[in-house]
Formats: sequence, C-alpha cells, structure tokens
Amino acid sequence: MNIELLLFASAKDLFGESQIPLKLPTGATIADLKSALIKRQPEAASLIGRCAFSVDQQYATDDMELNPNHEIAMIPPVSGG
Amino acid sequence: MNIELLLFASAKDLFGESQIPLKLPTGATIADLKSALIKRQPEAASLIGRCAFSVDQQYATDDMELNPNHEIAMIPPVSGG
Amino acid sequence: MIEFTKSPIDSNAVLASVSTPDAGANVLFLGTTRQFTKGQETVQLDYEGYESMVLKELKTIRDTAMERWPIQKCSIVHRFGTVALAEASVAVAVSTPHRADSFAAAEWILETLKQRAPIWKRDLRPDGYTEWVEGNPVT
Amino acid sequence: MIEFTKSPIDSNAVLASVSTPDAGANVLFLGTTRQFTKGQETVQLDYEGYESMVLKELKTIRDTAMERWPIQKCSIVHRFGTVALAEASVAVAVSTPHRADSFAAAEWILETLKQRAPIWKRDLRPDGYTEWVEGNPVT
Repeated sequence: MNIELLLFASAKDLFGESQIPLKLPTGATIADLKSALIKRQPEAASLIGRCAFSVDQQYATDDMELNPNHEIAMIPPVSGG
Repeated sequence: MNIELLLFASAKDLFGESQIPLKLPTGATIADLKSALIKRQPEAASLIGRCAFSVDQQYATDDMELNPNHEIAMIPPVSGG
Repeated sequence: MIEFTKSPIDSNAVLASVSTPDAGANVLFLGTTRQFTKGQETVQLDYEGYESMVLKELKTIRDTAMERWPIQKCSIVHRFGTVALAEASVAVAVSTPHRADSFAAAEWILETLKQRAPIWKRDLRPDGYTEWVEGNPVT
Repeated sequence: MIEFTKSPIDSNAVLASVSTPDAGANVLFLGTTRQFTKGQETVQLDYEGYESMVLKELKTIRDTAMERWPIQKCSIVHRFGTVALAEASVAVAVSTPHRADSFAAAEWILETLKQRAPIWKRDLRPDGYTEWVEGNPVT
C-alpha cells in the first residue's frame, strides 16, 4: 500500500519535504513504517527514535496497523507553550 | 492616657461606633486594652477573643505598650479575597 | 501596582502592569463573586477595609513573595464597596522567568491576603438579609 | 474557546470566555517570549504546529482537566507564526468554584500541553542564527 507521511519542524528539515510517499506491505504497523524510514534515510535514525507517530491526529503505538486511508504523521519532540 | 480605638465590620456593629475613646493607665498594653474593652462591653468578650489588634497599621502582640500617639485598631477575623 | 479601590478592577491593566521581556510566565488570578455557596444564594458582596493598613499589608505580602520567588513584577488590587455577581473583588498578577514559580507565588499571595489583609465582606441574600461572612482570625 | 491562531492573543477575551457567576476563582496563564534563556538572547520565536491535531489534543486536554477538577469553563489558545518579545504564545484560562482547583488545573493543562501538543518553536538569535528548540519526546 502507498501512504503519505506528514513531516513537521526538524523532521521536515531533515527530509527536505513536508510530506513523503512510502510504499509499505499490507498490514504494516508503525514499527514497520519506522524501519522503512530509517532504510530510506539512515541519518534520520536518531531523530526517528525520539519521534512519536500519529494516526488520524491521535498518538499511535508501534503495533498499530496502518491502512491507506489513515492520515499519518511523524511528531518530533514537542516544544509548545 | 486617652486613646481612640478604631473599629471595623462586626466590631463596629457591636459597639455601634467606628471609633471609641478609652482611658487607660500610662504604660498599658494591648492585653490591658482588651480587659478594659470587656469591662466596658461584657457581651463583646467572645468577639474580642477572636480579634487581632493593630498599632500604627501593624499587627501587635498582647504585650505591646501603648502610647497616646499610636493609631490603634481592633481587627475582627478577616474575610477579604 | 498595589491598590484598594472602589472602582471595578481592570484586569487587563493589572496583567499589563506585570508584563516584561524578562518573564516567560504570567499568572493573573481573579476572585469573583459566586452566586451560590453551599446552596445559599448571594446577590452581591459588600467589602469594607482598614484602608491605610490594607495598603501596608499588601505591600508587605508583595515584598515577602518577591523574596521567596524570582518574581519580576507583582500587582495586587482589592476592591471595597459593592461587588456584583461575577465581578472581581481581588486581582493578583505575577510574572516570573519560569512557569512553576508564577503559579506558586500567586497562590501564596492569595492565601496570605485572605489570612492577613484587614478586609471584611458581608453578603446580601435574596430576602434582603445581610451578614458578615465568618472570617479567619489573624494570628 | 480552543484556538490555534496566527493572530496576537487577546488575553481579555480569553479571560472573559471563562467568566460565570458559578465560579469564585479565575486563573489566566500567559506564556510570553522571554528575552534571555541561560544568557542566550532571543529576538523572536517562530511556532509551527500540526493544526488539526493541535485542536484535537487541546480539546482532549481540556476534557480530561474537566473530569479531574470541578471546572466551570476552560479556554486554551496557542499561537503559531512569529511571536515577538513579551508577546503571548499561549493562554490558558480556567474558572472553578474554589481557588486551589483553579491553580492546580491551569498548571496541569500547561504542563500537559507542553508534553503532548504537536507544536514546535524555533528561536531567532541576534546574529540571525535560528534553530528548533530541543523539545519533549512524546511518550
């Protein structure tokens, strides 16, 4: 399946885009998404390790299964307030 | 010596005045003032027991000696805020 | 800003009085007239105070707070006279470099003011009955 | 009132939005841009956020706070874009029947927002250098 990953702040700077397409096997989870990201951009491994991920604007755990209709985002350490 | 005692809120209501004159011996303390007040108005004894007293706009202890130039006030339990 | 005033409290002015580029945290507390207390209705509150001593006490409370916390600026305003429902009787504002201090200092100031400022309130009930609110003896 | 906005925060409107005769205590917290942090000067802050998720998270934070404390009304407003020195980046207002709850709830909301809202800031220094502030990993 094809998904679009939304990127913000330092993640957007690192990947150079605010949104990147990723091809994942059907039934892939957030954990699989992380592995695919690190494979694509090995220098992002450290940042990815400190990021959370959201599915449909809610924080998601590593074992959450993804589908192509989900809105998926990578959330670097937050600094609001 | 003659002093004027300032009264507020429930103390003012009880004595019916916002200021009352009192005649006290030279060297009298806040404790002596309280005794004189209770003698003058026995039904005020309970309220006087719950009141603080101030001398020149500062809370004063029972052993503080008074003089006629002091501004002396009786401070019922406070309810600001 | 330390005031004991008959006029309605301008909360915006109180907040502005503590604004500074040195602070990252600003807390404003407003104590307002609540309609119901334990089922008993209040129509309005009337405040009386020993004005010259209120001003001295509020300054002492501010100075003590500024010794205990790294406060940039601090304002305390209390009303006297009639305060209608939902109107503010007291405003406390503090600005500090960091968040936790601003909350702790503002809460301490409020608590200390309620224990020590020579101010009294009377509540008016719907049937016209009015009485002094039982307060805190100053120790 | 839950907002994520590019406009300057109208603190008066935020405070007014929680006013009610049912409350005796009203706390407004403003987080403002501080000029110096550990000796390092800041000229301005730039905020970016994941807008749709920010709004969801702020609503969740408000709902959770309203379950934990007896809050009458609660508003949370955060800015994005450029925030100048001494301007507010965030405003939190709560009204409660009693004082202690208003301070505790407002502080908890701020703390939780800083841990969970998908918002990021970058500070601009006098030499033109700018970088993302190291934030809190969401767990």
